[in-house]
Amino acid sequence: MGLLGWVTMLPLFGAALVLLVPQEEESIHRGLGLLTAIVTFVVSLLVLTGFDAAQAGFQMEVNRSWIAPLGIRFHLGVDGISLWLVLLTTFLIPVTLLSPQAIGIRNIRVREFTAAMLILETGMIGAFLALDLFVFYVFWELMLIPMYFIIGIWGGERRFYAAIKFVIYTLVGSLLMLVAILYLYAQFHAATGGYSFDYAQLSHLTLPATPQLLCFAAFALAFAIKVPIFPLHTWLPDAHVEAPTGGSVILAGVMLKFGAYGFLRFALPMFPLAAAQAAPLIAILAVIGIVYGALMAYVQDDAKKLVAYSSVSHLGFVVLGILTLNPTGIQGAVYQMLAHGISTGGLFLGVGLLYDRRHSRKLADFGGLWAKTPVFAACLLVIVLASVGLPGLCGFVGEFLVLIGTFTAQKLWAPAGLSGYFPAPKLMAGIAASAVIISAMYLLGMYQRLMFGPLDKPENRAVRDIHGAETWVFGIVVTVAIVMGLAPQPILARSEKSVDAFVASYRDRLQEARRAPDAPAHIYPPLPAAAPEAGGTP
Amino acid sequence: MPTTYYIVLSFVLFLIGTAGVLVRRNALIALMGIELQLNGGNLAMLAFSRELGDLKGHVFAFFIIALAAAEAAVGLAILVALFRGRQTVNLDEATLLKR
Amino acid sequence: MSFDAAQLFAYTPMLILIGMGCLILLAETFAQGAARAGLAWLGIAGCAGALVAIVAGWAGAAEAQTHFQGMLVVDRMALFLDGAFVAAALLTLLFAPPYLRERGFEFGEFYAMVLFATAGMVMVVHATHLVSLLIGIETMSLAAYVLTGCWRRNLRSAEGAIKYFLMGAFATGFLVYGMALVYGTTGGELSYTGIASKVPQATKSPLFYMGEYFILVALAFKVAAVPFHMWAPDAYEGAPTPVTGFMAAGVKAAAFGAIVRLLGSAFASPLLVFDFTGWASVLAVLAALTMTLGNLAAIRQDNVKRLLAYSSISHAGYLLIGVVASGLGVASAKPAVLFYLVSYTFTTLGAFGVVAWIGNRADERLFVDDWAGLGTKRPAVALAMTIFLLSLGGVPPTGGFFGKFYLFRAAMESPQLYWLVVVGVLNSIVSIYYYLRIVVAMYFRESSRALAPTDGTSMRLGLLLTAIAVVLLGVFPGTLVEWAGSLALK
Amino acid sequence: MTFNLRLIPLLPFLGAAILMLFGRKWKRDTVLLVAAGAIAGSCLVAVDAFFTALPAAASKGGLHDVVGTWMAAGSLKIDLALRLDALSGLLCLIITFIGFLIHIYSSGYMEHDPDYPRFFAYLNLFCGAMLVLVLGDSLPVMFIGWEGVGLCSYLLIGFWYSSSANADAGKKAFITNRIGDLGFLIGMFLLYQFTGSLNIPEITAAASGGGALMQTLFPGTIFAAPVAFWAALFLFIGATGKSAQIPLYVWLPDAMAGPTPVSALIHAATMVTAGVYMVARMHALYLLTPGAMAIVACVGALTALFAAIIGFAQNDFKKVLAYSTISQLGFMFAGVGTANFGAGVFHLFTHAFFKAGLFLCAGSVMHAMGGSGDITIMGGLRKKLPFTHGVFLVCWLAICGVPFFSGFFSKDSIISGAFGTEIFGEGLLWVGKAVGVVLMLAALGTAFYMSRLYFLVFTGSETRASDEIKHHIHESPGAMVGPLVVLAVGAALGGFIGLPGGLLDHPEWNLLADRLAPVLGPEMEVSRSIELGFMVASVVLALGGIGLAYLFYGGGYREPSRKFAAAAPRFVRLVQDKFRIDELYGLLIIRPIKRLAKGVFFVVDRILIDKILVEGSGAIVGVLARMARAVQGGDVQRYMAVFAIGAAGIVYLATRPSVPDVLKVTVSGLSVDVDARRGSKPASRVQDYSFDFDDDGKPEVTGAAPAAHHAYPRAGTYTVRVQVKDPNWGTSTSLKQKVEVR
Repeated sequence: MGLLGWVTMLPLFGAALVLLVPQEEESIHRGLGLLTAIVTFVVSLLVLTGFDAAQAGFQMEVNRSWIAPLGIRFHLGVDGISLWLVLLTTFLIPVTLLSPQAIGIRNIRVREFTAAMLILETGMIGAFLALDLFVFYVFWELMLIPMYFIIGIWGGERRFYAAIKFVIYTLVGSLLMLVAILYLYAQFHAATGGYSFDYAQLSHLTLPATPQLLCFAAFALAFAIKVPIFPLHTWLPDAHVEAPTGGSVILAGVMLKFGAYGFLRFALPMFPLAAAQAAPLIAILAVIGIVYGALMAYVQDDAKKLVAYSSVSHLGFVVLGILTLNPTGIQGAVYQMLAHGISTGGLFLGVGLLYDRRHSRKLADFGGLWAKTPVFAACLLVIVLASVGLPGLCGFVGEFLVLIGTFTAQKLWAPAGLSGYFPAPKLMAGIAASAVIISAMYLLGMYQRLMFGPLDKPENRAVRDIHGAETWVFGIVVTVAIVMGLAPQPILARSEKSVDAFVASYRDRLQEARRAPDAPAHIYPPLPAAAPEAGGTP
Repeated sequence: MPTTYYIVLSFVLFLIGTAGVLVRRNALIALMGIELQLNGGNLAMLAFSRELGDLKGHVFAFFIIALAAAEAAVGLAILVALFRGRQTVNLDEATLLKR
Repeated sequence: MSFDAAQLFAYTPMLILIGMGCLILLAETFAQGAARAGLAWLGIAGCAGALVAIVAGWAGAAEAQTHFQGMLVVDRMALFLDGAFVAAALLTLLFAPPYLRERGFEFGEFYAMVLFATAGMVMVVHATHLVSLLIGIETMSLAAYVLTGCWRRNLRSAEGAIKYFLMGAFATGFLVYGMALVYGTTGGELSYTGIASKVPQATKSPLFYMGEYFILVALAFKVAAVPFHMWAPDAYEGAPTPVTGFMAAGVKAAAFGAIVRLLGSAFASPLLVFDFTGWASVLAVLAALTMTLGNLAAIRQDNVKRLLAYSSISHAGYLLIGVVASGLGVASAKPAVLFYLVSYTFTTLGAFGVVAWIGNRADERLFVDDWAGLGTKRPAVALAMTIFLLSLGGVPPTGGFFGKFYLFRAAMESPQLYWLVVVGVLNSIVSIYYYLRIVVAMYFRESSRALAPTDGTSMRLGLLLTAIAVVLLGVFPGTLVEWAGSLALK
Repeated sequence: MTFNLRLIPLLPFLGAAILMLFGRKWKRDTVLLVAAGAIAGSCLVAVDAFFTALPAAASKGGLHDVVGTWMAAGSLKIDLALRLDALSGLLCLIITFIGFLIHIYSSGYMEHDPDYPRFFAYLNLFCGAMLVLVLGDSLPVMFIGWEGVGLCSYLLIGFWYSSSANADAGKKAFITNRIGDLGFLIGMFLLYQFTGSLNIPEITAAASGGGALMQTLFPGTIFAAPVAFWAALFLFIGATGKSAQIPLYVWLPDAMAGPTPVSALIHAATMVTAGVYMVARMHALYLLTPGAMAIVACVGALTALFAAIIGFAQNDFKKVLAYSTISQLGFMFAGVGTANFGAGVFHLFTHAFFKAGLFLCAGSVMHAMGGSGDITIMGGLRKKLPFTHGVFLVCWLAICGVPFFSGFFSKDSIISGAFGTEIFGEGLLWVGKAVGVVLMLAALGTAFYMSRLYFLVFTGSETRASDEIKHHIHESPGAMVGPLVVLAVGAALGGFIGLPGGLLDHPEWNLLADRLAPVLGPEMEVSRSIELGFMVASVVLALGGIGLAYLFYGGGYREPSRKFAAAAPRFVRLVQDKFRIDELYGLLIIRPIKRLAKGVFFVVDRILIDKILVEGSGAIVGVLARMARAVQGGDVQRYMAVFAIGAAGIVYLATRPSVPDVLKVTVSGLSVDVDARRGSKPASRVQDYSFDFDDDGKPEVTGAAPAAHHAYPRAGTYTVRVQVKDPNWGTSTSLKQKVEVR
């Protein structure tokens, strides 16, 4: 199955095992789930150690026939971008499972919850690693179901609404993406005579301008909803708020990244011309999202909703960074994805812990908790500051690189004849950078209302500081946040080659597409020597 | 007489049958309408068969007759069951299942 | 012209089904009380035998062989669908006995009728002649009418049966009249190949078109395509639940088999397919209407059985996309339709199986609210139902997803159908919404009401088999695709 | 030259980490040992670096220490590197030395605080961050410290978290700082874009070359200016935030909510001077752009005067000192803004001592007064707090600029530098003089309000407080007094490191300028007459200010002060309310933002997207669904009617005449090709076509082909008529089109 196959499938096997244990044995479910997640993490570390940073392309590929008649192959591979996202996933899942608050206050059906989380993990890892569009789509949808259940079963008051909103929103995008995938498949056949869903092959297909724009729109819609880009974001506050802590952590920590990852892996490289046309619009929306999300977070009085809106803002940076289409911005975007996973994951864990203790998320119900929970307060402070983007913590690096990338976007692109590609880069960077102010306003405001001020509410007197497994959870998150802030280079170094290659090939393909925008669908650049594998069924 | 007349007649039969099924409330009469439809088909089949000098049409007509009989048998049985439950075979009263 | 009895060997499955049906009718007169349960097992044995015969005949059917002066054909498409029908019958026979016993109408005729209906379906897909088509359709339909109404004491059953019967007979009128017109305008042709050879001259007459579309309308009725669908919700709701599943799966599949074969041979001429008046355009519009209306009507439906009935209408719409694509010359459309039919058969039978399982004689529990808390009380059944619903909604990794994927993939090869695929995809989203309503009830809500399901070992077995089949079809569809595809290569 | 510079910030960081992790369970002495030990160690390393290693390396860019690559992405590469030259070394010494003193002082001041370890952890963290700020070799590394000190300031202001006011003040400080940081970031981006580096030496080198940074940015707009101007301006915005200049000064007075040692260390001696340090550090950039320099100088001067005026009417001990700090920082900016970098840094140095001393005195006084800082209830403390009084006296004289105390030298060099500067070219010549005049007024004001403070607190015969408080007044413990005395010595004698040597024909006596020369360039040459003149003038101003204050407040509130307050009550009130700038900001910026955000949240998110778009489309589907179900009425005969209508409709659709409706005409020369089509596609059904190319009723071409070709005999305009007959139904259609052949 290959190392990647194991990383992908281990959680699924673990989930099956968990489901086989009788309902009553909750500690076994927890233990088994955690064990599986940790083993998966260890295996993913093997992927990391085996990863060759000097190589730009995909590594450790697993490529087995799956549905031969349609030319569908179980094709996985890792490059410098997906590597870290997989590690983020395999890291966050055990941390979440370790957290006693993961299930939230409806602490029922531990078995199903654990299994759902593990199935979710398989879906996420698989989607990050998939190099076959069919496989990608299957894993992409596979994520949806467990998350739907996690929100719907263990969620809060309005969980039905949130769960169905989440599913419908996501499906609207992803099903149209499916249509585009099928279109590509048919066009690939028309251009080469072969049948393939393989990313490596389909990404060489250059479509004429109009279909390219339509396909890009379909892909971009799916990813924009996932990110989410303003104004497609309204599912997010609902889903995040209603989801149990574990769900929110994974939703914000990992699942939102699929939107950005999708842009980077699929939407941009496969439709270079359309992407270049649409980029100004998306970039503007991203900037609006940054400021908008931050402003919305500023006026929330529900801690979880605040954090949810902060995600809209932070993910805006990711999209903006990707659209700079220069290595600095994209590296920043990748890093921001990871950092956001850690910091927002930590924030949700923190808010979840408070909700568990107090059964309230209203900021007005808290105050002065520092006196009661000094250790937790300190941990949360680090996480909050990481989210604010304080230099030296993980949040800064990504934001900084993205902003620099944005600020200098035009200059780097001018030689390629792409001047004017990015609208008013300095203005955009400036507006985006204003989020550093607003994020401090809302996050410190939240922190203050939780931790500072008089301890005047009697319920808060009984709140207990973190202990046991909670200490580990927060200790780990805080440590990672600090280490990632001080030493980002090991991470950046491993994604560097892939990002550089991405930018170079994007430039190349864009020039080709610009040369003859209306040329019929053709293959550019030429496929590698091995001919496309034809499926059995025409 | 030209075959066309027979075809027109068969179509008229078919239409009368259709109208009967559609407008009569009594299920038995609706059943008769259906028989008329089938017979319209029969007539057309026979007319064509005769014009073409081809026997297949005649054979087909026999099949249709048999089929009509089978349908009548099943249909009447169902009607009986319906009547037992409701004491009526009026179709517009059988609206338990809707929406 | 001679009757060659050896030709009958090619139709062993059908003969086994009919023979076993007769045997059950005979045995029925002797069986009393508990022994009646054995009748179902006779039927199951018959189905198993038929399955064996189908498998045995598979290799020899690589090339199509016609028999009885072109009345019937044996080819892989037919055998493939035969397998689906027999599997549907078998599962129905697993679901039915506990259901019938609980409701007090366990008669041997029921099982015999299931087998006869199956035999009719087999005939429908083997037919290459209008006469054999008519006979097959009627055999199947008459048995289906009876099955719908067989719960005689139940008013809904009788009402469903009379509606189904009247409309079915009405459609038969159209069918027969259409056949007569085709017969006349083609100069006396009744076999598919004969009709096809006379199309250019026949199109001189508008009566030919009328005949063609009367036949299509009658078949569209059988698959419950809009606007000929109106019997379906009522009949499906009225029929005993295992029958509903059988009808939704088997009858629909058989009619689709007939449509595919008829359109693929008798009416395959480009003169009839293309252009804005060709059946490709007409069926494309029907497909869009069918999907949309079926899904829309299901959204606000609280009765699970009726909801599934509407959903089955919408699935006919998806399948029509494949039929149209096939007509437009997409080679992979036919296997896609076939695959979809198989996965749909299992899914829908499983779903109705759970509906049959959950109620009892006093309390059918047909409403969505009645399903609350099933996820806690019976996690296994709830899981199975979830799998079926996800499959119906087209969510991976289920057969329903792959079927839809395969179908849309085929349709995407024809630029004229892009719009239809988009409509289909949008419809899928709508459909997920109402399928998930049931999931919501099962898992997200709790209920203190006690659960007294019909249950029964054979039912459980049936649910297990269908659930496994649906998942396998989603995860490893390759083999079945190859089987389905092997008939398209010709 | 490399040196283990990383030890300097690392030691305090380690101290902070250890205290945070384990400090809670330790005894106070252990905590103090770790905290003070860390900073003392850091101080020793800094001393070693500055005095032993630096002289050899001073001309080669100072000491350098690369820890590793911090981040590299694309063409951007940032090393985690530190550099110690005379400028940063001086700051290091100030930070570690005063930091150490304040640690000692705090051990007494915070003695009874339950959060003792946390306090010292923060202090250590602050020192570490501040050291990173000054030592950072590149702007981003500097930015780590820059934001780090902001964070510590936030934490320490809100140290007594259970009071909302403290927490608010902390947040305000952080957010105001962040506004500045936005400017700092943009400044960095500009520099990166046009120099390709964020490394300070490289930027300095690029600035010395000038070229790239002198390109015009935003040409053709009203914003057209050289890159250097914008970069310098944005960096300066960062400085106004950190160093509490107009318009971002508002946080500093509120920051006095923190423990007094914090005010002394962070909000007087070190952090707030970071902006000045940064401008000095980037002097090469600022020298390129007189415009930006003028802005710096003007903002500095205005702040100096403005804050001094507010200082007149404040009644809180620490608030007065806070405004004084703002004012003094204004002096420093005026210094660096007039290219008199050495003087600015010199004032930074002296200010660190006397202001730290003043704050610690404030702490001591408040300690004695039971925590109250209200100067209206003080008075006559001279005798009760003799040590504190002595130290305050020295520092007071220093800040007023009384000759030979430290402030005298530094302030004087700024003022005379402002008059003597030659940096401003055409059109900006007035700046130096104007700045100088404003600064002199500010110096007068400084002398006045500081004297007011002194007289009201220490002179007079009796304390105006309640008896209970009076009873408790006592001198502070040794741990607090010791550092005070050291600071007083610094405040008194610190000025001598920057003697105006040129005036005495011994330039080498100006140790500071001598040391800083390799970094900041040679000291500014100011003509002897100007320098002497302003020295005399400033002495007069200082003494005048003191005298005026004595007149008003000597020994308590005197008649003139009451008279003045009665004469212009509204003005006094306005000054007391700090010109209501906070309220203005609230009205103009904060409240509108909040309202806007709330409004947008409801209008866009709740209503527009969720209600109208999401639920609206859901509602449409819902209505359609109801309609779809309504059709299913239960009457089987209606069903059959629908069936029949559907069947009839399909038959009609399928058999209706299929005729072309468009003619596609292609003309080439005299011949035409006509193609009859339906929509854009040819009809596939069999039709009979007759083409009449000249519309004379006699078709030229007939047949089943939908296209025909015809050649006209001569040019002209013809009408083409095509008759299409459907053999199924016998219907016919005719299409016609005009054709022009040439």
